[in-house]
Amino acid sequence: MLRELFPNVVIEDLKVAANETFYMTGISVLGTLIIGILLGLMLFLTDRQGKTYKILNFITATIVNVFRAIPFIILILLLFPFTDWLMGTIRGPKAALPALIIGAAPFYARLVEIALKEVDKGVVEAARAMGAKTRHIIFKVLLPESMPALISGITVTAINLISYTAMAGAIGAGGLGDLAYRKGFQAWDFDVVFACTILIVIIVFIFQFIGDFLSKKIDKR
Amino acid sequence: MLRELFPNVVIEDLKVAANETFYMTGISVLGTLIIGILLGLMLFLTDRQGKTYKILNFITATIVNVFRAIPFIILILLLFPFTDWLMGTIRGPKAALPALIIGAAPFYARLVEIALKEVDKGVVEAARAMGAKTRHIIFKVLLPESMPALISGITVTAINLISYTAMAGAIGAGGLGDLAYRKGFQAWDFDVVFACTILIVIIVFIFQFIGDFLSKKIDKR
Amino acid sequence: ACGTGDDTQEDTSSDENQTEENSAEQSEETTTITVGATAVPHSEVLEKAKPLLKEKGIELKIETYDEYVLPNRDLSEGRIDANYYQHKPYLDQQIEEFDYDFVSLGGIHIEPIGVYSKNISSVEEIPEGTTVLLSNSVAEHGRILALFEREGLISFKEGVDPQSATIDDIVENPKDLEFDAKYDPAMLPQYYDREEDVLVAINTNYAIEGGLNPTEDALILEGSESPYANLVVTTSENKDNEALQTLVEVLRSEEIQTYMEEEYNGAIVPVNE
Amino acid sequence: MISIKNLSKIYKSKDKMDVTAVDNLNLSINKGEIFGVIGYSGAGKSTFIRLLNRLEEPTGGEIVMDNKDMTSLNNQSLRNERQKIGMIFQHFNLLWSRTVFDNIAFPLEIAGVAKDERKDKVNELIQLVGLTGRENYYPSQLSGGQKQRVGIARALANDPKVLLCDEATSALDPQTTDDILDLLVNINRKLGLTIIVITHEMHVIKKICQRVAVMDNGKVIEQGEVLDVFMHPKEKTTRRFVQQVMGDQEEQSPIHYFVKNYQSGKVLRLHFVGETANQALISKLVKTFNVEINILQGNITQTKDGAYGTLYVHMDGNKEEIQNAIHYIHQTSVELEVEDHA
Amino acid sequence: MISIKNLSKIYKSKDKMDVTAVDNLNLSINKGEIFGVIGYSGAGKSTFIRLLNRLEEPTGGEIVMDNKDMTSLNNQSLRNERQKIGMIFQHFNLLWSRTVFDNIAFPLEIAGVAKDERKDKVNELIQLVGLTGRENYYPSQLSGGQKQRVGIARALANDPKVLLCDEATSALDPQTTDDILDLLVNINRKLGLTIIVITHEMHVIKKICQRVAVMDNGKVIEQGEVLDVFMHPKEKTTRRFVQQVMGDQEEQSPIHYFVKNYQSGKVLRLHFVGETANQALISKLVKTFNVEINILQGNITQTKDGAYGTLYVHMDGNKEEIQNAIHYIHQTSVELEVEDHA
Ligand SMILES: Nc1ncnc2c1ncn2[C@@H]1O[C@H](COP(=O)(O)OP(=O)(O)OP(=O)(O)O)[C@@H](O)[C@H]1O
Ligand SMILES: Nc1ncnc2c1ncn2[C@@H]1O[C@H](COP(=O)(O)OP(=O)(O)OP(=O)(O)O)[C@@H](O)[C@H]1O
Ligand SMILES: [Mg+2]
Ligand SMILES: [Mg+2]
Repeated sequence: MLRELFPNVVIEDLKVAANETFYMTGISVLGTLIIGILLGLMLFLTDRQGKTYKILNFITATIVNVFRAIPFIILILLLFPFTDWLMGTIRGPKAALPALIIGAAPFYARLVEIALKEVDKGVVEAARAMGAKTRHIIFKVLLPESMPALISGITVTAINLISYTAMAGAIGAGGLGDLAYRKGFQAWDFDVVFACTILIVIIVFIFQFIGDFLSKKIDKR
Repeated sequence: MLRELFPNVVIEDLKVAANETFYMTGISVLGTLIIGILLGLMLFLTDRQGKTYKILNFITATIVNVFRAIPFIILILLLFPFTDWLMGTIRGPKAALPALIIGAAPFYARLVEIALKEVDKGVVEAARAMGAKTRHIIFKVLLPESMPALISGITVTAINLISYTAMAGAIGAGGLGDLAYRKGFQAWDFDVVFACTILIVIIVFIFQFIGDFLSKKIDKR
Repeated sequence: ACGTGDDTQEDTSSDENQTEENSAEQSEETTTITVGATAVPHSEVLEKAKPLLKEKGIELKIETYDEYVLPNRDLSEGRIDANYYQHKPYLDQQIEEFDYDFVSLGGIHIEPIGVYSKNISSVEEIPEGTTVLLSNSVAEHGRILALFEREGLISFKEGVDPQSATIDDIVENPKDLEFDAKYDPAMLPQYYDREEDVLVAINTNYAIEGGLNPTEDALILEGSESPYANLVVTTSENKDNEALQTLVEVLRSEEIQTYMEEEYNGAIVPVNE
Repeated sequence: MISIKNLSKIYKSKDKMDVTAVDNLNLSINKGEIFGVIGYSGAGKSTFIRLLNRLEEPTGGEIVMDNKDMTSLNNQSLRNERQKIGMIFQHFNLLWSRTVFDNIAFPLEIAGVAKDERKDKVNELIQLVGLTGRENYYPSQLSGGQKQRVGIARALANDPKVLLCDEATSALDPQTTDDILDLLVNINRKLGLTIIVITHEMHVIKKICQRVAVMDNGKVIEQGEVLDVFMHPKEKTTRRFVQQVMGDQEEQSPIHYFVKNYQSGKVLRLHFVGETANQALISKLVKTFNVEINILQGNITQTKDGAYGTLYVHMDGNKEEIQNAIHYIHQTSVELEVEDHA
Repeated sequence: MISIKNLSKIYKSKDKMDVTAVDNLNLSINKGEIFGVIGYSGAGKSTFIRLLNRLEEPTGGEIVMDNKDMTSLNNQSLRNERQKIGMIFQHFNLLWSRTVFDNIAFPLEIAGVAKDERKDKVNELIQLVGLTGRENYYPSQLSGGQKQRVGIARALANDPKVLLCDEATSALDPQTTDDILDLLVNINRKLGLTIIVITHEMHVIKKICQRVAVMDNGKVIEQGEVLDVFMHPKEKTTRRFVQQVMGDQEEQSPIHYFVKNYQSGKVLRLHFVGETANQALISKLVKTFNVEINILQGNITQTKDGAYGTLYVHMDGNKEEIQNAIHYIHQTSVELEVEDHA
């Protein structure tokens, strides 16, 4: 039955591609999480009066905006020396990671910034009144209090990263998106496109489900 | 001077491409705004106990997830019949709009959902205690009270759309990203890549500036 | 006799637009033809031909594509009048796959594909287990593999036409070459630049853009025997279209041929049949 | 008007004990009455009032308001009913995105009141709660009391039939509190509004309520006419609240304290229950019997139904005279407690 | 301890009038004292207290706390100072993401207290504010008063030198209020803690404060020993607050009311200023002069420094006798106001 519906689908290909997608998204989500939160905190914390703050804010905003502005394929290219140095290869799923992370982190940084802005000013103030250091405010107030939005944000970003991995196909990173394009679209075999899309949808659902679950569980408001 | 730094850049090309980028992003931001808010509201409002709600929520979530799952290039392709019917063409910037909007709206819908979740339960309750209809709660409470986050969200999405337009180059939509790829990257003329990237950065900054300004201005907390 | 493919297309809704557009231009007594092409060198060559065609009362519109599926599709649906980007084997494969009713109006140039490497300077020196990077364009794979076969590096299953062979058709591979065919064609010169111990099969247009001179730098280069002349293709209904005939004539003219040779350092070989 | 039967609300919790916030509560509130609910923090007052307009779904029981069974209303009818119920929230729940003016106009917009009419009404209310000049401020620019006043104005905007007040004045200074309470009494009289007042401030109850219920642990442990409850508080909780408005003498200086300080005579606790005749008691005692009376501590106040209050006095003199005086007091309606010095 | 000079805070606004929330305020607060600040809603009390730990940057003026100029501290020193200042917020400001336990532990974490020690301390505090059994609840599961108690426990966690209380008890019932106030007095005595109490409830001031300042419109309009202010309120605002704790007699039944009700005699307002000698006054009057005295209304209470309060009495009898009695009263320290019947 399946064979008839998907005559051109090679199960092995799908497995490999799904693995690649998982690998790339999984690791780059982690990287994006860390760098995105760092950048987002920078954006949020430097957004106030004072010359030093203004300058820092401008620098962070510039970094974030520039990396979001560069078309992904060109970003991959620009990062080649860096990728080579860091990952020891500029081909395949591993080589896609720096570009994926650097492409997604500025984006997540903005979501982090939005989430942090929603934290009740009152509790930040309460912490300040207790003599909290910025470190305390970050780790004990800002991050925990914005956690549901941070989690929803990384969920959104993770799903975005899945689309990015499709573009990372250009450097042989593979993945389901690339498989859909190469073996499906190019060969005009839409059963392959369809199979890949279904798998991606499933992955998206899994991500979304985990994200929703965590975000809801953690929300004690 | 500029001529020396950018020997391969054709000003006219840049102008056209910038226009295309503006056109595509501008219109698709509008479309995304409307559809995204609709979907986001659906996601938010159906997220509660009750069988009908559960079903509606599942349907909306599926729509949102599926459209986010399909690789953009394949989405463009799948939408050809629809695009043709709606826009009367399947080439050029105009033809890119449906795919851009349908690609970005589910994404924005998630951001809308996150923003709505941050609205103080107390005020929603106050409105309910006044006998507000869902319509009132949406237009008089949820949307206004989440406005800063909605604006920041559409800013993020708009900037994402700029990257999407680069991919829309596949159907001759043009735009700066496409110009950078075709006339810059493919033709190994990195001055063109650079010029395009600068322009995109500028556009990104403009979007971000407008977004930040509005979001800050509207935030009376 | 406006010279467009419109009259052959009744079943696509975009027809109407096309017709309107053209009838508007008709009144100025010029004929407009829309030709789809990939960026380099096809678009550039067409660009060069524009003024020459204008002299003959033909307005040439160039539609540039990034990939290789849509130009044929658009042609079959009448969105363009002709395309100029593909070679015979690809055209045949496409016709077979999609039942296109296309004809070639003639070849214009050959872009000899080449295999390059920074460190490996001759076929004999290719070490065992070397990786070969190919573009992700499935249609090109046979053409490249045929070169490897020609050099005796691999051989195919019996009965397989080298030009349409796939990696899976390889039976003998004494040097244990590892074919990796997942890369964006425009990326390949980058790999040539950065990965010194691999073989990279680069389409000539990208090789040129990447600063390579195929005749000098290629380890293996396609000869003039190649069936891969780039064709001007149109639908069979349109094959007698005068404007398109003129286009082919102009593209084969002295002026354009000289342009191709000079502009592309002889790495693009003009053809005449 | 409002009749509540066996109402209960249990907050279920997976990992913690369930909390029975409202426990089998029965109550009936008359039309046009101002009904007070007092109780300690966590007694379930807020939960109770939120059950009334079904902001919280009851776990069990029945609420009949104006002959309508609130617990079985469909959505549309519930909305209609709610438009007739104003509510003042303990935590204000103002929309930060709206100015003072627009916050107050909010329920009017929901009820579909025309713009001009809305404007007049809102301006009237702004004046009423003393926020003139602050119309265009946002909640974040207001003090706590100012926010509460916006909340009050908002609750009144729709000329509701029932007004639910959850600690409406606890963030307010006495002057503003009085103004608001006067306002509540006024509209109660003028419009026959039924008001349910939740508070922990007994003087609010005293000042405006006709009847009061005392909640403890989700239950109504005592209820009745305010004066009755004041005069004869049965439960310890109630007594504690009554003390609040009568001054916290017993707390600070219980009768034992006085007793210890006097070597001779007796310390008496005189409880006046609202009859003017008794006001001359002390004078009469001093004149009639050969005793001396020191007023130690006490509070006499006037309610609608007459004066009442408690006085601690020290009565000194010849033992027999004191006995006679006490005997005399027993014949009046003044309640007496005698504490010998130990 | 704390000396405040010319402190002012102006909220600037582009499109609206500037608000001078604190206006050239001068005040000095002694070490170990419990200092009260009262004032109407919007008087600037919260702003004032927030200026003290620089949650709000002053527009002008100087705050010297413990010999440190708060206004010129650098960030590090400001943080250190703040760890010694506990603060209870009007709106609780609890972290919703933390349980009751963890909310209270929060300042201890910041101060770097070890885990075991933290646990003991927090449990002690939970018991103190009566939240035992609620340790693992989240703020959203608590009633208003319970939230406030968490806020109080949190403010005390760090054994602060100075405690700033912004309406710490206004969401609480009288029993809890008393418990909390007792607690404050206790730690004030034991640890020599300086406490600044902002409230609109005069009985809080009365119960625990040594000195009080009355704020109006951003200014201190009156200040002094609590008893002094109680006895001789100069400003109208102050009088209004004093009435609150003395019962709202004047409001409800002003002296004119009594005057009208009596055809003969005089209505006297006797103000006792805290000397036990005067407690027998009425008894003495009745005995010495041929007059009859009815106690109409009043409140006598005891502070640390003695009893004080007001009684309205009706004195009837022969005109001359009344005159003599009045003359006698003038010789005591009891303050007298005479109101002839109109
Ligand atoms: N951010 C602000 N912008 C403008 N005005 C403000 C701001 N914060 C406070 N105000 C104004 O400053 C004045 C003093 O406010 P404050 O909060 O200090 O009053 P308060 O005495 O604490 O009153 P309450 O007893 O009602 O809490 C008020 O009139 C208020 O409207
Ligand atoms: N969502 C909830 N989940 C669990 N317990 C809750 C929840 N809401 C309230 N409670 C509990 O129900 C009880 C009653 O709360 P309620 O808010 O009705 O008290 P209250 O009488 O209004 O007190 P206060 O005077 O302090 O406002 C409290 O013990 C509280 O902890
Ligand atoms: Mg409550
Ligand atoms: Mg305040």
